Amino acid sequence: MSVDLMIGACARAWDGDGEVLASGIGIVPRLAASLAMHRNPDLMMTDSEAFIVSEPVPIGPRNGYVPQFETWMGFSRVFDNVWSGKRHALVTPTQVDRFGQANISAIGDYARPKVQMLGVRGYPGNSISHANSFFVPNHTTRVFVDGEVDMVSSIGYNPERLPKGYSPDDIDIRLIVTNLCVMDFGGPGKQMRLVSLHPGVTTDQVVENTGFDISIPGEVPETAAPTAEDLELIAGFDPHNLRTTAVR
Amino acid sequence: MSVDLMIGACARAWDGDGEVLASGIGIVPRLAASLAMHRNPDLMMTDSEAFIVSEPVPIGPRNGYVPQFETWMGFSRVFDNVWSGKRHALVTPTQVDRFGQANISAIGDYARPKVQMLGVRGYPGNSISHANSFFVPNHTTRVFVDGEVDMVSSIGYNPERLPKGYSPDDIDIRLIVTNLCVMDFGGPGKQMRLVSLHPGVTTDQVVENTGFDISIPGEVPETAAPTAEDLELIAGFDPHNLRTTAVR
Amino acid sequence: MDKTTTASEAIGSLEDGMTIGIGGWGPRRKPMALVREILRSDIRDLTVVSYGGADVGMLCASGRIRKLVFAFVSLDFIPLEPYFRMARQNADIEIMEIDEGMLLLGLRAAAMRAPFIPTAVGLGTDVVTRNDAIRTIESPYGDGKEWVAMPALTLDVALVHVDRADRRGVCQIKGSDHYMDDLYVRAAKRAIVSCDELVDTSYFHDSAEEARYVFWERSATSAVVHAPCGAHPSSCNPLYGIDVEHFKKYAASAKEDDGWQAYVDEFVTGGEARYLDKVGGEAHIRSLPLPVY
Amino acid sequence: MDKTTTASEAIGSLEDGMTIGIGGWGPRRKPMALVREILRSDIRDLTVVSYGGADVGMLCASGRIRKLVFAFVSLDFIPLEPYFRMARQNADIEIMEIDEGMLLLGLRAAAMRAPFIPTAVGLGTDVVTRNDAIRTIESPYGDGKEWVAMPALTLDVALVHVDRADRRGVCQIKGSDHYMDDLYVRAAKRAIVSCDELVDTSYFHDSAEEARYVFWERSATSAVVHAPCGAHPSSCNPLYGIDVEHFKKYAASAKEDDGWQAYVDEFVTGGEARYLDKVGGEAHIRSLPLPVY
Repeated sequence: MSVDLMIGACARAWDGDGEVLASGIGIVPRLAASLAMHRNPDLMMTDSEAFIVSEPVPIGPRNGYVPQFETWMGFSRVFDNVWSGKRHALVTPTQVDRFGQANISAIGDYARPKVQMLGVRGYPGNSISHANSFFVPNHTTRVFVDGEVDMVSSIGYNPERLPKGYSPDDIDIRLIVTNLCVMDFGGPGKQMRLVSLHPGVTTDQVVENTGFDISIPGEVPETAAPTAEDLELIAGFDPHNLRTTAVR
Repeated sequence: MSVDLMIGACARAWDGDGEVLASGIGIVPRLAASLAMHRNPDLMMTDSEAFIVSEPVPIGPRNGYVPQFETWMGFSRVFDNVWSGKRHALVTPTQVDRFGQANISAIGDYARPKVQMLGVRGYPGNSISHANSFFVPNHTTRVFVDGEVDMVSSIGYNPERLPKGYSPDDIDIRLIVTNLCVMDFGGPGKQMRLVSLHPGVTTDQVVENTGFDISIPGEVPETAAPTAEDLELIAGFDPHNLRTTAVR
Repeated sequence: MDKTTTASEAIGSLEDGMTIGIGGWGPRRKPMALVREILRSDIRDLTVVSYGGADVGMLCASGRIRKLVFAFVSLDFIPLEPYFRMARQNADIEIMEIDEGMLLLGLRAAAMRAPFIPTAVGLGTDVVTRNDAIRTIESPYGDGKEWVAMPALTLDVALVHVDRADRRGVCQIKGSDHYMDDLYVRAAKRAIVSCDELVDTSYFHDSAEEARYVFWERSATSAVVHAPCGAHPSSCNPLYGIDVEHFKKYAASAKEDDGWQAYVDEFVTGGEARYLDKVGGEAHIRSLPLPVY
Repeated sequence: MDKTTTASEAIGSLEDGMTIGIGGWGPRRKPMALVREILRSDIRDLTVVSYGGADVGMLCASGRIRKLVFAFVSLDFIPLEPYFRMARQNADIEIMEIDEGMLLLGLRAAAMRAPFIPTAVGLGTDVVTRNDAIRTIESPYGDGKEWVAMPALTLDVALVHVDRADRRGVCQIKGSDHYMDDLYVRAAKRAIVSCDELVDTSYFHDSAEEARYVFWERSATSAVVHAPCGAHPSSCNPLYGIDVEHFKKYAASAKEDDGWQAYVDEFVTGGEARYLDKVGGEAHIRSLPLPVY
């Protein structure tokens, strides 16, 4: 699937977000955030290190480009932003279940994992505090698992895990963009729902590669292709063409 | 009473303190802290604004003197130091009772004070966190009151107010230097105790001007006079001679 | 997003009964232009949270405060704030008197969306016994101690004054201390910021050092009011110092019959341009020497 | 007070079973010279608190860790830390896996001498269900919600690496981020600081700006170890970047039989001077380009 199509689809995660920090973790999410910020300059981005910048920083070697610093935001201050709710992160989990619960910690038995990954990172705090979207470059039943993910790193819409005093509306999982389609949680009772199919992809392909039932509307549109302007912008944000190697 | 004698006596509050922030609030306490830091350069002082300095800053107009900044410590960071316990403050409360409880908040009925003063400031946190000493420029029964102070701004050795899980040894009120004498809490059961009398002052004078019983040892020495070196140092820390007007 | 607005529009958005946090410290970098705008409005019944100076005094004098959350109110070189003192001694206001560090914790709790922060601060003092609203708790980890549960001080609105800001709400404080202003802003649902200088965003691009003096992200700024000398008579280090003479005049007014009304007539009525004129003009204010502590 | 000492003396003061916090973040400004000194010692059964990188990996590889408190362990450009991964997959270590912000709160609670800080973070996730040691509580202010009581992470010792320090423990970090190093230092009973440069106190007097990059008062520093390039192979921005080649070699060693022993023999054994020589010398390290993120 064209990486630019996915970047364009991911960028729409921030549509209507107003003034929040757009955090895109990884090459595709970051390029998507850059595109979104170009469309909505109220969005905020960082230099992926310690400063909020006034315009997206192109990825890869800078070749003389100087980031337009406007606000220091080292890691100790990141959480002030996270907990304020004024952030929307697009992340790439290893597993996602029907509740939107995600896992980047460990696969298999938690006491003795088959595969130890990064650890939960900021997923618990992100998911209880602000909007989150997921980018899944390999839409398979190994990612979209039956049952629960092996280690619930971020809260989703699982009623059995809903904390006391919370309603499902307090959780805000926005968009899931994969190499096959775009989904959200607009199905009945926050069920995962097919929003659009990438060009050439069928509903059956999505169903086969998803480990649980999703809501499928009668009419599923095709994911909009990026415009010529989008393509030019994406190329500008990725002058070294790193995105082509980012997705298998 | 000679202000320099009181400064010299106050300075000894920090004897043996090692490496703590010496906070002297007011002219006499600050000059005392300066003298103490000269003797023990492990002590720390601030510029009374937002920086820790490597040597005491003379009081009053600077006339070209530049404070030797070494560490930023704005108010938001002050409390990190306070709560670490590595501080010893010398303050000037309006009332002190036999438990060492002090008041700078209000005199009279708390709901409708006869005299509203500053408010408790940092007294509650100081007194539960680190060593504290008092400077009392006017030793009278209006300061050293019978019963409890009108508004207990700092914790003392009052057993009825001792928090659950605390022992009196968790509270550390060191020295009280007045215009008449030096006292501490070395009497039986943390009773206030006369340590030394300033030249020309009698025990009776102290007793008459104190609203409660204090412990009086058989032999009460005279408060040591500042040495010639002390006097020179004090004069250096107070180039504009502000201390002479600081004490009535 | 252009967040610039006028002081009167910004203050016009406040409502009776709101909880307002006021940045600065004593007579230092107080958002006095915004406070004066409150005096010119008919807003009342405020709960005010402040490391207090003349901001609190003036709001007391004009009867706007229902409840004050404070650790001190002082003008530093005039230790006792005269109008605050009067309000307390006349029992005109409710109070929640707490330790300076507890106030920080209350703001920090609100900023991090926590209901309270446990602390030893306040134990054994009248801060606990005089404040029914402050509870003590035990730790779930069983240390056998009691702890003060300092409640979150969630603000409807924060008012702060900064050296400079751009139209999008990037705010810079170059003085030696930003006090707890970042916590006020983060603890608030809305933050109204007055600034001495309104600058282009490119101001902050000169070097990464400039961005170090920006203490919150612009999404936390709701409105920007360009108010040159807007901290006067408090200081705005390094731009100008405290106006000692003005504070003396202000304090003296409290000793006169109808002294407050006379102060209002002379300085508050008629808007901020008249105020700056009455107190000697911007050039005069910018020449006020920085305080030495 | 002259706090300078050698790495071996400083690490010699550690005891089996201690709780050790390690500053830095992933492959950034880690006190690796101090970590290598632990590898050269016989200390074991450590509880390690870290935003983990190769510090955690090496301590796992050499069997020093009984329990790890972490949110992630990663080398960034090599996302999965090989020896940490091995230790987990072999169930060699106990863990307390928490959110990055919870780790900050645990350090902050310890720094402010609070037993815990309540937070919503962790609710609904396995961070709560998998950690018996983390309790949920209700607020005494009755908001009808449950809250995670993140316990204080009180450290016996903190290990951090800074750009420069004086002999009295005034420590400066000029890089774009000091991470949580100040919280590690404040959360610890003792803080051992390694520094790239040992400077005279007068270094900090050049301007007040220099003191802005000092993040804790010297009383919080217990020992100063002069360790040029002591963060290698992690970065010490702005002095030097990550040693990508070295990390690749380190990560590759995990795929070999006895790869860890070979790494130890080549780089750890024989002291730090030999180490610097083996990895190309100080001049080479200082020429490593700063990472671009």
